[in-house]
Amino acid sequence: MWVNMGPQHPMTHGLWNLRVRIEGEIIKDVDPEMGFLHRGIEKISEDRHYNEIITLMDRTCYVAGLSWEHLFIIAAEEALHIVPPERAEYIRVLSAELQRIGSHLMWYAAFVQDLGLTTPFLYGMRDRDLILDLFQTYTGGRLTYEYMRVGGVRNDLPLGFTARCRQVVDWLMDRFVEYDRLCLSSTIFRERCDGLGLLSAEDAIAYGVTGPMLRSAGSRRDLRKDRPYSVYGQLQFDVATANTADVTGRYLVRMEEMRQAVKIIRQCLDWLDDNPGPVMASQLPRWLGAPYAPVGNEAYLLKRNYPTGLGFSMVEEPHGEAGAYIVNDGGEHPYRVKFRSPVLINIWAAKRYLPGYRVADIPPIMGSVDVCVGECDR
Amino acid sequence: MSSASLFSVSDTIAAWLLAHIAYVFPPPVKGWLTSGDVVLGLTALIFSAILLGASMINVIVLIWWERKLLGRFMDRRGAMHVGFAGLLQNFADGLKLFRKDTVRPTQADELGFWLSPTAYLVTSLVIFAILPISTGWNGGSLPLTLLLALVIFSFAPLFIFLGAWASNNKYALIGGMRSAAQMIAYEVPILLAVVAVVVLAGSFDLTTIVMEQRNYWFWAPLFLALIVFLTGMLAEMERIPFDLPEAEAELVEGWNTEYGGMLFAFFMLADYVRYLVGSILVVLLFLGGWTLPSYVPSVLTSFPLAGIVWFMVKVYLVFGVFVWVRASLPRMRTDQLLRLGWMRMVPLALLSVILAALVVAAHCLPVLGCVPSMGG
Amino acid sequence: MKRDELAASLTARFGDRILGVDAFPGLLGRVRFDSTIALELFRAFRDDLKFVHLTMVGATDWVDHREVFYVLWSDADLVYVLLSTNLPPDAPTIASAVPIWPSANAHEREAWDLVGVRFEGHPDLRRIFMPEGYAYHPLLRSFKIHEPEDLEVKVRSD
Amino acid sequence: MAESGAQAPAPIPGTEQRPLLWVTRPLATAARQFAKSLWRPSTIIYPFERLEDPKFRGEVAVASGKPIGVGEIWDNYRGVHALNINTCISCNLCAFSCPDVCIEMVTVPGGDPKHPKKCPQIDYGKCSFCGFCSDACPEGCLSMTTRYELSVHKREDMVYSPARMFEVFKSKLPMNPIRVERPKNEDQILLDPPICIGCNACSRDCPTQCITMLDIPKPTPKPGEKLAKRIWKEPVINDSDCVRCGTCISVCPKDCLFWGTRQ
Amino acid sequence: MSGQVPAAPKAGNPPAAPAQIADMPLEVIGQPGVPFVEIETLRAREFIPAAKEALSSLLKEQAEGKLIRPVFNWAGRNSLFPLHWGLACCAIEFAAAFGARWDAERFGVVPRSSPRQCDLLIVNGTVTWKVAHKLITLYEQMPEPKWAIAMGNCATGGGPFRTAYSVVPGVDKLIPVDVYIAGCPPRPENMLDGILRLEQLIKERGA
Repeated sequence: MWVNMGPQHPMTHGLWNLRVRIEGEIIKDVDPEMGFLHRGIEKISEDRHYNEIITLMDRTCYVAGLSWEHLFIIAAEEALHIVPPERAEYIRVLSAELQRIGSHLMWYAAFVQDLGLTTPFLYGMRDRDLILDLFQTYTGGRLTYEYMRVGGVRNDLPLGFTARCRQVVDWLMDRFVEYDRLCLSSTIFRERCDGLGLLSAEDAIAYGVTGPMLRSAGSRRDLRKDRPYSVYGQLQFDVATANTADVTGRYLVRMEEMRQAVKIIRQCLDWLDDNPGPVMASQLPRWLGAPYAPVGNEAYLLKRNYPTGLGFSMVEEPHGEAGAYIVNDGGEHPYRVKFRSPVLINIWAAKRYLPGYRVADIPPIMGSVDVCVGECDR
Repeated sequence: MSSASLFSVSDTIAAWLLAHIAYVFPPPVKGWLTSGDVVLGLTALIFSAILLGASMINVIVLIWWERKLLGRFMDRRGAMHVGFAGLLQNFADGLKLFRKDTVRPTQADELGFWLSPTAYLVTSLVIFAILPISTGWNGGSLPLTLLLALVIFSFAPLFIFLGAWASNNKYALIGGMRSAAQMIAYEVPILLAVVAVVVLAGSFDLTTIVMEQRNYWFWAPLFLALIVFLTGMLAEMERIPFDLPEAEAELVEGWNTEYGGMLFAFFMLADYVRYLVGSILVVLLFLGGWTLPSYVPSVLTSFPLAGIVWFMVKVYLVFGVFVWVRASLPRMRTDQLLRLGWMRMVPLALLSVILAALVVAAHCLPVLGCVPSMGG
Repeated sequence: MKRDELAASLTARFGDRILGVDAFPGLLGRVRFDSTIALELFRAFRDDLKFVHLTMVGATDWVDHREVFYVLWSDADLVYVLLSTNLPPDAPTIASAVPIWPSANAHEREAWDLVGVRFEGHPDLRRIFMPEGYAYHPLLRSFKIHEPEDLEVKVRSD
Repeated sequence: MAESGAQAPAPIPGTEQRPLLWVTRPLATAARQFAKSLWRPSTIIYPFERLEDPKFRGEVAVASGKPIGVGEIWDNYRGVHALNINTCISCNLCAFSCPDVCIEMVTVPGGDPKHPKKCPQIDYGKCSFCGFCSDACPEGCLSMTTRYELSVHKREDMVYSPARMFEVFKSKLPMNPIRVERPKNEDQILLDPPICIGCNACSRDCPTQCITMLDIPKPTPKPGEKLAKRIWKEPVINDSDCVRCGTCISVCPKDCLFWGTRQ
Repeated sequence: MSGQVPAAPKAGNPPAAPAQIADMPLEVIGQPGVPFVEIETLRAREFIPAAKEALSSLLKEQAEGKLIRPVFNWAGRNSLFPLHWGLACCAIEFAAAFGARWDAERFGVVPRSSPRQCDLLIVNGTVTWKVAHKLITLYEQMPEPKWAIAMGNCATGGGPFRTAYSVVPGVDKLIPVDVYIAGCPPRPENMLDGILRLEQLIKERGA
């Protein structure tokens, strides 16, 4: 019997449909159906100036907007041959790591609610609001930031931000203990999660699964270590791994990643305190868009030499490895923008890790994938 | 303890009413109207009305209590803007649901779709007729009140399954099947735990069971039975660690997926009626009912209706425990739930029966001083 | 591994079917190859060069051809490499990489859906984002999105 | 078990907590939170309390009374625009910079009849609150305030006319204190002298009046050579006043003005 | 109480009374000479729809009164159950509004998962053409009285994506919308403000 779970289903946390073939309670086959939120972001990007695409990046992954801005910015700077100042890089890494905590808190809230435990949803959202407050302080937005620009970031951190940020992450460190008490210390939680959704490292690599799902299988693959982009090479942190390859393992990896993110954030804050400087590269062409108005017409296009280039970047996003590929054929707009969404592949690999379990196991297993449909469908 | 009882109050009201009504009628009718049978009939009616009204109000306050408590567990406030502290929120919900359109899916079975919510609510409400609230404040005093209450309590899966099947929805059907399986499985540990109480009290009559607790409440010797009974009640009431039939994450709303409007309100009300009944049973069986320990100063027990007040306080606190559990535990899976029921709860319940027997035996040993009233 | 070594080993094996190994910022290189040797090349990359991870499959619509590119990751060398091949625009067909890397499945469905590249041997080549039966491949350059003015709902306060 | 179960669940490294007596620890955690939030949960009673209120200004008392949170978050929030009509120079830069094409320049009273004054009108049904327009505004007259309540019954009410945004400006809401400084090394507007016909269009339409038409010497025609039919004037652009709005480029009939860097 | 429950006319009998009543305008029913239901023609199977019709028309008559209507209006506007459905970015702020800091449950707003139990559809995100008919189905599954809120710019007018090939430029092309909330995404306070505005609307216009 094929059962449709979605697109309006509390389990999906967004718009996608999981078609499940069940025999009794046992799952025999699954067929994820995506595309309900396909907004044509790659197509719209071909009609926009580079900095204007950033507004789309926030909405591509709405729980990790700054991570996706970072991804796009790295690729765009490569394609346009622009080097940002180092302080901007540090601010970007700080933002990306704060965003990682925010995204994982959102995941925690949604995942535990799937198990029927409603309290941590409230705790997770409450503590995520503190992160969003920090973002609002320096970017001006709660969920859609439009903060990074090609060649730097929009503005420097406001005064007193670093102290406040330290206060918040200290407070969050205590909350992580509380989360573990609510979940890991609960026999029912462990019975629901242990040994579910097993996906070995070999299978994960073959099926393209990345991020916490891969690391929970014992793999130490983390692009921040393996291929240090931005200033991650200068920061000290560990790769969070687990060796159970199941739902509990993914929970542990994400919790440990949040603690490591706090570690990175503290280092970034120390560096930022000591090293003032510019946050925007000089000599930027005005046709990039904001903060300049991209005033262009035919005359402007004809009398100007544009650089051409290809940009490619991979970023360890909270959900997995996200990629961007930009073709700059010498124009105001990119010729082609292609994104790799980790969530699309992670969901699609459900064909591998879902069959054999029961219907009641679908919410915890799919919850541990951390689905963000916006970036999956783009 | 007040000497008034619910029956005497309704009897007084009925007699007063009939006397005034009969005043305008000629003597033969007047005589018939004031005869004992008519008064008794009207008494029964008034009695039921009072009971129904009181229990409904309690149920609605119970919903409010849960929302507020749950809010505090979750670091938020819960309903607070409708009425004082949100007290009127649930009345608004009920009125709105009453006003709302009720849609029956075209494929649904008509009779079952309409019948099951009503029957579910009615059977749940019937239990109130035999539950003693305080001395004399119960409807019927039968020798087997406890068994009768539990029997009526276990009608529920029938109607839930009927409603789930009738609404012709995959999610609802799975929810209904889970509900039936779970309720039937947890009857056994509940009844065994009750057996322990009965062994200790020596009676199936709830009033007697409460009166037997005047020396000490039964939760102390029967702690195991209390745990088993609470767990079993959680499963019977389908509350959170065991709310598989309504598991939101996999079955949209469980067996009431297709129900809206007044029928949904019936289901909700009946659920909370069952929560109330479950809490009352816990209080009656293990927490001494309306009695208070003897060291409590008599000021606290001598005001009018003190029994009912203390009883309700206990009931709401017990329900608070249920809410606490809901706020801190995730949901189980069907197989784990059944395994917990059969492999953990049944042995524990058997153990508690043995414990109860030992306690009774200890009372009867001459060395320790036999207490005949313990029913051994 | 260096780009020269890669180029040498590939040329030794595939001859002139390897059209070139270019530099690419941040990557090991960009291998341009003839689409006829796709499967053998993929197999060589996975088995011999240990590029176990297929990261991205995409396609670009150029004026006179359609380019399909693959991004691979090597766990041993910690590098990315980009393979790219050109297909004729009227019948863009290439062998599917699913037998080599199962993760190509979703990527190739996406490339078929958006750019209209047909992958032969794909087990389940359906549209993934657009509804089944949609007539266009939206990321082709010939497909124009609406101008904002087309949709303008003229509303005006006061 | 799943067929993919290549690894059995191994004991997890000892960072985490093991279950203790079934469920006692989560129960205790919830009870602790209950005790903490009994008096004052971290809820903000929204219509009566607001995060931007002075009482929350210094610190937001979220998380059960423990004062933590972000203080002056509100000044930087990007909400409804405020427009100072008086200083607006109708340069169109906000409309150019809008990625969502939600700004339309509409005529407002106050301009001279030949050159009507145009100010931005924003449709909040399309605006994505990115702040690019206020970044681009050269005069600082368009900025974003902290007002966020924007729910309406009718779609038409979402369009904010210049007058309405001027009212927002007059209400003295906090506006974004963090402004992006104008770039110092921007492109300049250059002139292709042989093409110019001296038509005065650029100087006439320049919103900042920074273009002056200067006379140039009329060359003496060589015998047989025909002089171009033109006015013998050339625009000279005052760079310090120029806001780089490109109006001159777009009105130039001969495309003789272009962006570039002066050597 | 629409045509979901049609009373099948029996063969040989005149058309059953409930069907007639359903066709009559509401003002006619209940006037002298027009019976509610012709009891004689009722069979057991037809009783429930007929009783429902009679009850509902009675209720509507009563609701015209000065006393009942404000009460139901008060109840209706103070207990709005939105559908638990997340589309895109605004769904995150929708969830945040139910979080601890804003706690939309204070107003009696409790999200339900089944459209049968909802009376408010909050379209919180971009609606694509692929999901449009599902949105309409969900809206139609909700029983009357019902309202819809377009939350955020994508639902209001397509937002930044309205030029794309797959996006519905404004959800009011599919379903009637009562309140629009601007923002990209709107803050949780803004969403609560929208709900309060809807309550105001119900108070003014009636349920």
